[in-house]
Amino acid sequence: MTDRPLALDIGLAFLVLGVAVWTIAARDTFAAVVGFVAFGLLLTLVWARLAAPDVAPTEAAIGSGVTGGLLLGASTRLHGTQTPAPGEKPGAILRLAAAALCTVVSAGLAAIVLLLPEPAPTLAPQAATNISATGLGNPVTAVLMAYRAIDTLLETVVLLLALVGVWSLAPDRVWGGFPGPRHHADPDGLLPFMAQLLVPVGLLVGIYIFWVGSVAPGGEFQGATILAAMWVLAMMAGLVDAPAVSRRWLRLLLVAGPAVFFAIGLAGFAMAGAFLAYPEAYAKLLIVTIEVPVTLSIATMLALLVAGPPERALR
Amino acid sequence: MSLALDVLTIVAVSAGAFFFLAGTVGLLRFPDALSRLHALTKADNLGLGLVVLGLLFQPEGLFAGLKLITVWLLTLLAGATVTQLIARTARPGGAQE
Amino acid sequence: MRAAVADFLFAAAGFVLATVALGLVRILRGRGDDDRIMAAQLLGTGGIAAMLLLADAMSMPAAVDVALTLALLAAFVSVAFVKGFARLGADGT
Amino acid sequence: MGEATLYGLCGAALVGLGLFGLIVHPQPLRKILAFNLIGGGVFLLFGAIARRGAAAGFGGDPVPQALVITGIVVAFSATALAVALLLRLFQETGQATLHLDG
Repeated sequence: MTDRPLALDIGLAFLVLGVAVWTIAARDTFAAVVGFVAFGLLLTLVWARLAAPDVAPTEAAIGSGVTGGLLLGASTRLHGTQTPAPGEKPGAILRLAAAALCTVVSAGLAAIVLLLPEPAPTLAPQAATNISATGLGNPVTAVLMAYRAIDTLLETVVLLLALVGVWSLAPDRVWGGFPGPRHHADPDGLLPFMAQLLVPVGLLVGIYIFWVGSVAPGGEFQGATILAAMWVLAMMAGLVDAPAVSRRWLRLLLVAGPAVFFAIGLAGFAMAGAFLAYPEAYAKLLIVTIEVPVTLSIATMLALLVAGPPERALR
Repeated sequence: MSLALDVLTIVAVSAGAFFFLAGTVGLLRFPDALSRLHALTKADNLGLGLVVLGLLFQPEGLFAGLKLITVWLLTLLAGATVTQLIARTARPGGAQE
Repeated sequence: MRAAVADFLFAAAGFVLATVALGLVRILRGRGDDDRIMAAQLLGTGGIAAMLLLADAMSMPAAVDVALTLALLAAFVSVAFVKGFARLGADGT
Repeated sequence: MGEATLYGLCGAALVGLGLFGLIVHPQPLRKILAFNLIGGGVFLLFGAIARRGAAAGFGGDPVPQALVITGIVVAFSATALAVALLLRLFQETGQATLHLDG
């Protein structure tokens, strides 16, 4: 590993910055969103270069993929409203001041990066020595599900609250109805055909990525996002309709993950003397018991966040 | 044996990289949308296909090889669909549909 | 020998990335939205190829799973692109 | 300079760039895009710190890496909520602007 990887890294860093500049500078919003999707793809490569194979698929799936799909949909819906009114454009002085401020912020952060302490502080050795107690083989999953499980529990709650927020934006007449427009299967059958091939493979890959997460890079967020993307794909191809948001089974599916997580967390008081503490003999079993419903709930939440608030009334 | 496999890897990956170059040049230089689509399809199908082929020569086990081929097939499927859908809206006469 | 192959694969990954980045010029000065979608598609394929090459060069087999994720999500985003593109077309723009 | 420092600097630049977009773009959707660029930059700073903490046979410190995974998901939730608010605003007023007199 001589100078070649570094040349690759320098090129990649400049590409990331170039695409980011384009995302900010593009005149057309749709073009800016295309730039953002490319940005996410390049960041995924950066995460691989930073030896973070758990973060890379998260960036690919959520940061670029699902966020990209969401923003693309929004940019086409808002097309034609994206030219700022004359009074809205910031003046030259404001732009200059903003540029100066942002340069200072970037320079400060750059100085911090250059002045980071040597040797670098790290929790990797502690993560390594305690990992056998969790029964897991992947340190990042161990952090998410054991050492800092409360972060992950709260994160599922954040997703749920965001979904409640999105749903509450529905107008009265479609309250509790179906999200998004109804997509009809293309009469020529090209998109449905592709979806019929892709969705089963995608579901399989999603389950695989989730399952492998206990021993190797992967895990519930990455797997859940793939499952969610496949569901939304099937909706867009017209294979299935989005469920009405007032369905009882849907709501149960959404709260199952956080509820099981919380219940096992409370049981930790009885079993091991602290919230979210696992008795060592059952740690792996308990973690898997949490992960399965959490993955299903997260997949449902992500898909419905992309689908948006209800737009069609219940009949 | 290992040397021969490495040589095969290098040859196939180089050929794949060449097709990526060809696809990009086509995308930049060809005058109309349909021939640009043709160039893009070349890069998609052959470029990634040859890279995957080259990596298959490196001994990684059956499951890893299966995953490599799945990546290629998924890309083919997505590429073919998008190409078809764009081609339908980008007729030589213009972009109206 | 192994190191030489790894070096070559690094270089190939860089080459493919540089090539498809050239295609990004198409996004920057795109003549239309279809050109932008094509360029994004090419970047997606190139990114997947680079990820596979890096997986082998860095001896990081998990990166193949990342490429698998990228391939699936690229298909998802492509469909969103085309759907949005069709909507833009329907608006008469 | 190792790749950790290089990508850390890249992250620092991204934060500034996104902040600039957030301030100067009047359109809310462009602000949401800029917000996500800032997020990407902050996550890269975490990534650089994680990479520097490589030890005990791990390629990086798993704690900041797990934080980034959590952060990406939370950033997505915020983006989805912001987009839904914006679309509702557009539905109500026929405009997608934060301009009060508009």
